[in-house]
Amino acid sequence: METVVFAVLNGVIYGLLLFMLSSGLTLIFSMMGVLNFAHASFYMLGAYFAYTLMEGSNFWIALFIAPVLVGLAGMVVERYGLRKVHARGHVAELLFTFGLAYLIDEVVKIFWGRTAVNYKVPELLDFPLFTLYGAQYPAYRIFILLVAILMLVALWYLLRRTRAGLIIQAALTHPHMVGHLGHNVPMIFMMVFGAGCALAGLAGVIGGNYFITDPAMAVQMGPIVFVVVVVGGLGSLEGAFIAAMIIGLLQTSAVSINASLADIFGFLGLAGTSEVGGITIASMAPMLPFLLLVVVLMVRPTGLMGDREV
Amino acid sequence: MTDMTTTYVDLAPSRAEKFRQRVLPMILFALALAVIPLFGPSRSTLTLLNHMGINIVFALSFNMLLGRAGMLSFGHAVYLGLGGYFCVHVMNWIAADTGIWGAVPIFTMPAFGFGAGALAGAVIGWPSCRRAGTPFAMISLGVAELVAAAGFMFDSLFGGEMGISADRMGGPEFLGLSLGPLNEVYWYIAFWTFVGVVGTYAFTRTPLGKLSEATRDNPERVEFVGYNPQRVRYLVFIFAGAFAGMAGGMSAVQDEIFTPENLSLVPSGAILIAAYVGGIRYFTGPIMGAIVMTYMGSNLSDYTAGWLLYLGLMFVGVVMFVPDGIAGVVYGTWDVLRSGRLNEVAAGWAIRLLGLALMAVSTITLVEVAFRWSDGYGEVFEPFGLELAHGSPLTWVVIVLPFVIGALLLRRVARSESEVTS
Amino acid sequence: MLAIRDLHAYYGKSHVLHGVNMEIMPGEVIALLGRNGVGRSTTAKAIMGEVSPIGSIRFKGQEISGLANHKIARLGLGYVPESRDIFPAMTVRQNLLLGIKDMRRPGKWNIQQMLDMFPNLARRADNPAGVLSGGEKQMLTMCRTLMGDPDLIIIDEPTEGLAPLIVQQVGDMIAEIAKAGVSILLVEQKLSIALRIADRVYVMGHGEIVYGGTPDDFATRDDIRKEWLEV
Amino acid sequence: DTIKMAFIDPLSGAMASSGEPALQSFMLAAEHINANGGVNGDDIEIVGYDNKVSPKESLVQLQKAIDSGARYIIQGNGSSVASAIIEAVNKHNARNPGEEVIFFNYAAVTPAFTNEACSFWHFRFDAHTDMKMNAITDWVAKRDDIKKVYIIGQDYVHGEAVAAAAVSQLKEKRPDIEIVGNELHPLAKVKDFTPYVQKIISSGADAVITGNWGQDMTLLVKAAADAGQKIPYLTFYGGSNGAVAALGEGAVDTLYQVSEGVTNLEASDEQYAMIEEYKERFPQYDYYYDRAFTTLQMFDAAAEKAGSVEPIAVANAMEGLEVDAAYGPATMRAEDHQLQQNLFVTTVAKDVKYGVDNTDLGWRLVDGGKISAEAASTPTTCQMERPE
Amino acid sequence: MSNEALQLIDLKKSFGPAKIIQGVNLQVAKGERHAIIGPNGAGKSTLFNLISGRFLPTSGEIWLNGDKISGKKPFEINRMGLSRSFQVSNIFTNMTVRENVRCGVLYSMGYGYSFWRNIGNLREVSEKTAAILEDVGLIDKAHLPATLLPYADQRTLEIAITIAGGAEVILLDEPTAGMSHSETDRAVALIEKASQGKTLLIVEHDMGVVFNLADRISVLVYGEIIATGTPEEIRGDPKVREAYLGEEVEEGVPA
Ligand SMILES: Nc1ncnc2c1ncn2[C@@H]1O[C@H](COP(=O)(O)OP(=O)(O)OP(=O)(O)O)[C@@H](O)[C@H]1O
Ligand SMILES: Nc1ncnc2c1ncn2[C@@H]1O[C@H](COP(=O)(O)OP(=O)(O)OP(=O)(O)O)[C@@H](O)[C@H]1O
Ligand SMILES: CC(C)C[C@H](N)C(=O)O
Ligand SMILES: [Mg+2]
Ligand SMILES: [Mg+2]
Repeated sequence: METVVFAVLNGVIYGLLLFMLSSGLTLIFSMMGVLNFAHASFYMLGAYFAYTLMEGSNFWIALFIAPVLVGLAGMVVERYGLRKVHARGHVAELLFTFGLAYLIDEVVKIFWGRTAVNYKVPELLDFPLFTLYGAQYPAYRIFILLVAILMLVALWYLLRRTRAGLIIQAALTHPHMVGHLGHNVPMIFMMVFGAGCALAGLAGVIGGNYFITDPAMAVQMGPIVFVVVVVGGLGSLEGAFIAAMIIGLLQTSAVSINASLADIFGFLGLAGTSEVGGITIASMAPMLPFLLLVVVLMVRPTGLMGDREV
Repeated sequence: MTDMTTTYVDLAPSRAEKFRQRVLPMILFALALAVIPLFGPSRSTLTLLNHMGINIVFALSFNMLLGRAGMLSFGHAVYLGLGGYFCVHVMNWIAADTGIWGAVPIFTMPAFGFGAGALAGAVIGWPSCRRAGTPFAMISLGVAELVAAAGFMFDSLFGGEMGISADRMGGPEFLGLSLGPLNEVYWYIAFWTFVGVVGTYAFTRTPLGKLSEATRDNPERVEFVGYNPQRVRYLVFIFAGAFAGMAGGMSAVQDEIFTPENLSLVPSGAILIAAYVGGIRYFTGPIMGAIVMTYMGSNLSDYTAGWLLYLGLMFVGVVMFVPDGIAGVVYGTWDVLRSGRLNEVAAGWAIRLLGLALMAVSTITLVEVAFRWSDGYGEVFEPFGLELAHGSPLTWVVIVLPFVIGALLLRRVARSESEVTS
Repeated sequence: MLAIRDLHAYYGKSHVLHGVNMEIMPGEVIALLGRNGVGRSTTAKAIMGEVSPIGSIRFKGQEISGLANHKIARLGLGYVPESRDIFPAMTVRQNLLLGIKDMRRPGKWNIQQMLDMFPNLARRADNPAGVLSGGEKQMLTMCRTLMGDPDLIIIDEPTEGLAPLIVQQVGDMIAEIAKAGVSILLVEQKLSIALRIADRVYVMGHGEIVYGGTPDDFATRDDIRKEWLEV
Repeated sequence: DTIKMAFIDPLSGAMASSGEPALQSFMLAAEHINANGGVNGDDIEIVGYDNKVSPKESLVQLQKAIDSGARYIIQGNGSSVASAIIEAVNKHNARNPGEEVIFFNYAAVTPAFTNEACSFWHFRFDAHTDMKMNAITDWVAKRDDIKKVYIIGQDYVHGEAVAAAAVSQLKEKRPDIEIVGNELHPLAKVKDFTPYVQKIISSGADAVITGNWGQDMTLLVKAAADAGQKIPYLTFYGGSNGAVAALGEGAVDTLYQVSEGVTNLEASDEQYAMIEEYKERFPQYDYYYDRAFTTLQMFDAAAEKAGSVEPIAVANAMEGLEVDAAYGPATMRAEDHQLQQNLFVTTVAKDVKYGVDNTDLGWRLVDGGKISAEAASTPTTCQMERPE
Repeated sequence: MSNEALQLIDLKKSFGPAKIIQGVNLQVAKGERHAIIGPNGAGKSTLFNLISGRFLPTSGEIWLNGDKISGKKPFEINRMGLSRSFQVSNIFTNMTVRENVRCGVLYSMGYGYSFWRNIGNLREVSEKTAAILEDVGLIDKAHLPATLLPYADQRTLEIAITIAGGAEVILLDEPTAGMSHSETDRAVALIEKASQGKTLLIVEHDMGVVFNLADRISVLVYGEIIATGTPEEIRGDPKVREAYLGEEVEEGVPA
């Protein structure tokens, strides 16, 4: 029982963080068709900016300023980089962001060193909220939960309920027509990219101290964010949310399971002493999301909730 | 008088032309490979050359996918890795002298890698080649992560963190090569690099090779001339896997170890960069890319801590401004030289070169100063006796001024050129 | 209002417009005629910045060639493309909403007026635009363009592929718009409509204007019709 | 002349916090030796090569190091890497007679390297897993309140060796103890240990044994602290950068480590001066790798004894050599090239001379925590092949 | 029965709720040149897409030379002897003209997915390719990349690829769209020659071409064939005049 409760609690928190990270990518990917490989790098920037801002001010200021800074960085990247390669198609865009990820990694190392920085949870939130089955539950995780839900609602509102959201959506399929109606499409794209990056930055501010802020954080989160977005389905915020949750729960609960493959498939004659039988579910946790990705793409190329092929 | 037996216009290039365009470069390439040892390369040079050979074959196999068939793979290292792993196992069987293995020369490893890579391509390609475009790219990414993760789980196959090592000095000698010292390994690598280059080139000349290009350009139309584009992609994928596996076999002998990281996204990304920087639209592009990137990857780090940053900058620069890569520049220059238009463009080129050089000066200064500042050891960047501390105004002059001038020069050339063409 | 001088345009290497000259006065309705593929749509696209124009295009005295398409639109040029490009997933009302350039400065048309003018649309106001019939889509595109308060509308083949009855309706609507003082450049093939509402007629052939005159004059020019319009 | 020594370890990425302080320790040690006249008059130069804890990358770096003239290789972070280097060095020396290189292993503790897989070219300056585990299990054996033990480690040779040693030694010394968990997690990839800690909590363990190091150590105790867990963590590398800071006061009497010495042990004034100099030079880290200093001290002594800095001569001279290290005598056993030295079980306490991680908490010897070199020693199965 | 090259039986196609093809029945005899005309959006291209396997019919059957082809993949249908062109040029843009045509030739000459032969040594393939280029008049431009061709030549290349495989049944979708008078005449001559002894199904808006070329004409309006007959019959059919040709008659009479 307690295993289940903890697995769910942790899975949900991890899932929400994944969602925060991937919502920005969903936004960019679905609005502009750009597969932003550097997305996790903007997540990293968020964490580092917050760390630096916290030295001079406090967490709450960083929580607002850092994502804005990351968003501005994203806008600059769009304006002077992406826009130039846009005409040459999605592969060029993708490669551009691929290279950008390398660059951001290196620049981060210059400014903040090659090892982890001590970016800490704010003291105000650094207390155990309640105790469950003998383990304390830190308040910060509930804070993550709240921010993520807030973000989901705000994004959903922005996309579905405002005219700006309508323009963005129309611009994806009919960029020229939207331009002829007098809307500045390049500008919109720049804003969308900036907003997406800012969301990644926000996830960085919040995730950086929950996990660890080091130059490897981008590389480690990068692929999994793609999994979330693609599995969820292109352009589908709901899909990204569901996929993030599934992956969060899947990975966390896999770690909590003590069984090995032999225990599960034992009746098929798989011996615990064989190598395959000896593999534990817990050790399979890192590969589960990718298994999910491959299976989903093969069965449903539109993703769980998407309406377009990736 | 015209030859009456020819009832059609022979469009194929003449014999002489064929020789000049196809055979001659291969002969020159073989010659170059054969001549290099005469310079008495040091051990480090030999290591570098061997890695270049491996990466040339690897990059060419990658480009069978991206450049030729338009399939962007983020997991091509999987096939090099699986081919290489298989060869490492074979080398250990040879060393153990079990069954017939004792009679197999280590020299033949790339052939085994070729087979293993093809098999891996056939198995993994079956599901993944059913999709093209971005779904294919994403699947390849997922597969790479999956295989790499599996690499850490199945110790008896992949050796876990430690990987699996082998000794290249087992089995019967072939062509008198013990493969112990590096200069003997060089001959081995040179031989197989040549085989790889000829093989991948020959592939482009086959009906399937041509069809893969057609499928890249217009998969839909291919269906209406009788081909199944999925089938075309799948077959190309198997061949790309096979040649990657061959590179794996070369690497197994050179490095004598394979670890699960060999299967991961990192080497896959590196070869993508190498091929792209070299120029994916040209057959020789990946070769140039592999040579340049291998050199930079292994030697640049000796000169500067910022080598990764330089690589990143170079890649982004190529993506943004030189989409045809190094090969594009080389061929473009060559065309101009040959057609004797050098004097027309010389001025523009000179200005452009100057602009680029100025921008490079300022970028290098910035990076070097930044890295020294970041190290915190108080070291100062001192090019040509100039003292450029991060705090000194001179430093910032050297960073800002050339950049601005260079950018202005480049813009001017770009503008005047676009006027000429319109 | 609009003055085009020596306009050229290319698709890649193929040269489509070979020096187009034309003028539109305020309040005028101009019909641009010509056979399939002579470059009428391309002219419209060049004006709107969809294909890059070479030459001079002045709108209200300002040079607009080379401007970004939203800037051209904001100067008061409306465009109804051949492909119509409604936003199918959005409702009719949302489509109209997107026609407004600046929410803070509403133009002389509002959504209610539009719906009043076209009961067909009013009935479908909250349906996704994708389910509309061809004629309704055409009306919607024109209304959407009007929401942006343009001074000149370029309409490309509004009646293409429409049933005769609807062709009639669309014709009436264009006449209505013209009455409200908006200039119109109508790219048409159907002579009946063009001649009914146009103040002046241009005929295009092989990327050039080969004739310009009033409908009455045009009616007398059998030679032009034979050479440039009939198949 | 300079004697080039190649230091091949992670200098970037998750495990750099382990590699960097070690490099700094070796550099400081080399500086001191050079300042005292060098090794037979030659200066030592330490050159760092970043291997990202990857065996394959290490071999590439090794090749580069050898090509650039290094005849001494230093490595420690990761037994998987060490194993690859041992093999590569063996091969290199066999293929290139006259250009032999020697491998100084300062931290890779898998027992095999000085047992079945021992090599003449390899010297280990850290006590190996079985030796360290002996110290830990002795301590556990004395604590009757410990009934359930959880073993967690990194999924590679080292983690496996730690688990195996813990299981077999506990069975021998305290058959009544139940091992309630024996888990391996991926090396340097886990970002959040919360699920693992929760598993430990629900297993009802009274103590945890772990061989984790680097980021894996820090994050593990961080997660334990977040969950409010307060049971002894018996570690090899509780001294990893940041671990004490993560636990804060909670580290007192919960975090234990076994090592060849800690800064708060009784020592000479020169040693205290060295500790302070280190902190001043590298404020980001604490003096931790005492064996780095021992390694170079021993090299210096061996070179002097051999009258040469040639690898084979130095290696021969090093066999059986004894030096006075900071925390007691250290002898290089000739049969297996395993350094024999005192071990200390320490825990975190408040009132100490040197705090770590910029806190006032530091490492203090537990009662009866000193294990003499003889007691720590284990027999070897090494059959060493020596060059003639 | 086997005299029918192509037979459509109650063919229907819907996209979601939109019924685009609503029960088309059509027989095209071997060797016949059959034209399909109709207003924009009537479903002509859709019909071609159904026949050539690009779309799956919602219901109904398609038979080619006595074999059922509905439900088969485009490449299977092509191998059974049916080839089509596209309304929008659909060529291999990065390859040369010669390579384009060669792609059309290869499969039919038995070099499917061959990867053990040097394409340059396939003499028959080169001959056939050259012959086709000669026929369509692109031989001088054989070594140009296809993108660099002028528009009309691209349309010609489109036809060349279509006929290259030697299919017995050829579908051409508005082959002369966008061509000038003289270009159109050349194209018509080419089509005439290429369809010699073959079955041709053609969609055209240019009535000159249609009446010139076709043995029989079908008129498609809103997804239904409202009339089929010889050019004379069609010209005289009041229904057709009303639905399609009508405007032409009206044309020239100012309102
Ligand atoms: N995107 C394009 N790429 C290449 N050529 C094009 C493109 N669009 C149009 N063309 C060609 O340019 C020429 C002019 O096209 P345009 O669309 O302006 O003709 P139009 O007079 O409007 O005829 P239509 O009745 O077809 O609308 C035609 O030959 C057409 O085929
Ligand atoms: N994939 C699709 N999804 C939805 N509707 C479609 C699709 N393809 C075609 N249609 C619709 O089917 C109708 C018929 O299109 P089709 O292209 O067959 O017309 P056509 O007769 O060839 O016209 P044209 O003479 O203009 O080429 C059009 O209304 C079109 O919008
Ligand atoms: C750096 C060390 C902690 C390495 C570890 N002891 C190992 O053997 O792998
Ligand atoms: Mg048009
Ligand atoms: Mg059509």
